[in-house]
Amino acid sequence: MAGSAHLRIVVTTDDFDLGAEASRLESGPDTGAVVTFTGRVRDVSGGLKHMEIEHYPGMTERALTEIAEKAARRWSLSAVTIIHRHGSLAPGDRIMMVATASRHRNAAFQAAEFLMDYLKSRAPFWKKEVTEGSSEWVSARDTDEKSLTRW
Amino acid sequence: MAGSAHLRIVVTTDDFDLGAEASRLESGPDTGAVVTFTGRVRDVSGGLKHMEIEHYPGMTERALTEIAEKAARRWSLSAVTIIHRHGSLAPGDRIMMVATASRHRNAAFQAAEFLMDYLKSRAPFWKKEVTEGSSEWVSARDTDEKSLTRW
Amino acid sequence: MTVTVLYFAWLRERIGLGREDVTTEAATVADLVDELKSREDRYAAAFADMTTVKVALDQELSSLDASLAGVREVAFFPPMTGG
Amino acid sequence: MTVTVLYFAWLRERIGLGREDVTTEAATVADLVDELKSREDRYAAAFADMTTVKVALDQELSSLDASLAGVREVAFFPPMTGG
Repeated sequence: MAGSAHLRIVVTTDDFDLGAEASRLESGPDTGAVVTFTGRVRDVSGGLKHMEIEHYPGMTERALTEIAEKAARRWSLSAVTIIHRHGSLAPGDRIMMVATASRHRNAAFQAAEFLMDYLKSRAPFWKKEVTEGSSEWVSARDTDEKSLTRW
Repeated sequence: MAGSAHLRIVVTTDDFDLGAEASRLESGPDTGAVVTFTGRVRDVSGGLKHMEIEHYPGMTERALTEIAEKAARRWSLSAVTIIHRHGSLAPGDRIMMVATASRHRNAAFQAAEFLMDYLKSRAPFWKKEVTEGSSEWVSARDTDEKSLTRW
Repeated sequence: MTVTVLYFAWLRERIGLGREDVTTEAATVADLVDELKSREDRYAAAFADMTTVKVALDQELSSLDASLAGVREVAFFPPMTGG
Repeated sequence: MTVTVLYFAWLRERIGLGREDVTTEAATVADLVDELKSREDRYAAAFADMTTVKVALDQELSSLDASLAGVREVAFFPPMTGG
């Protein structure tokens, strides 16, 4: 069980409002700490036209919910939010965010890092970088899988 | 030197807009990760009327700037924001925030935790909890000083 | 039995489709992969290096040696790159 | 020499003021504390347990044994509780 944590999982093509999302977690007298992480499309080598994000509808929502529940069992959290976009995104666009709320800062920070580590190698998303005249699927990094071992 | 990181230090009695503050850090093609931490007034024992936050004008701004520069020397950051309120705050009010922007998530997370750890025991703020009929200065926790040793 | 087979990312592109129903007697995921590879070159090409292919059974991550008994949906995809 | 002395939080409350100019020949912070304590009970009470008092010289954290030479602003306060 995930205790009394409020979980919010959103998979969408739309952009999100970080301030509004963070405000949702700022409720109740006992939430002292809110941590957010936002990931954006980087144009690493220059010339990126857009990024296409494919996902596995159905499994994506299940995987994200499982990851959020896992975090809520492990730390004392009042709320967990995971939002991940798919479709076609431009350089600089927001890709995804996680947010965690807790009494104390350490739980909120650790849970947010945990969510990111699991999300990177357990949630079925695939990124493709499209440049002028070519496109390439982003390779998974070994370090992403390895970063799970710390939890 | 703090490299090319953009530092924003604000000490104010006013509330802040987390979404707008985070948006300031989302600039440039190479910022892939933005982490924010927001601290709020908790009503731990019930009956809190308000929290008064005193600070040392002049030294506060210096200390926060030094802490931000220290983080920007240690990690590759495109921007660091620290906002801390003083004056009289109600339960649930935002007290402060830090935000960090970097290429990768690990640098952004670590720098944000570093800022919080240093800010807790190196920035001249003092909190007083005011309840019906009494008031008490918040005691510093030994763990706050100890948490600096990890950096 | 008939299972729905899904392909994502470059597996989808190499095979040329994202979803198909497959009638098979394969006992394990590995058996199903062998059967698909023997069908057409595009499958053989997509499944040439199975160290870069992950599998989910009914939307849960699984492995090549897993049984297909009772499974309705099999998905093949490269390592995930979300976040 | 004359230094500006600042008090914060419960030190300010116990001493009953936040700021004063002090003319002193004290060589170190500890000497200045002793001088203040000998002045009036409220200072003696405020500085009774120096393990709970921190000091900044010209807005930089310092220590009791630090020299006051050239210093213009001395601040006394409890451990910080921001964040």
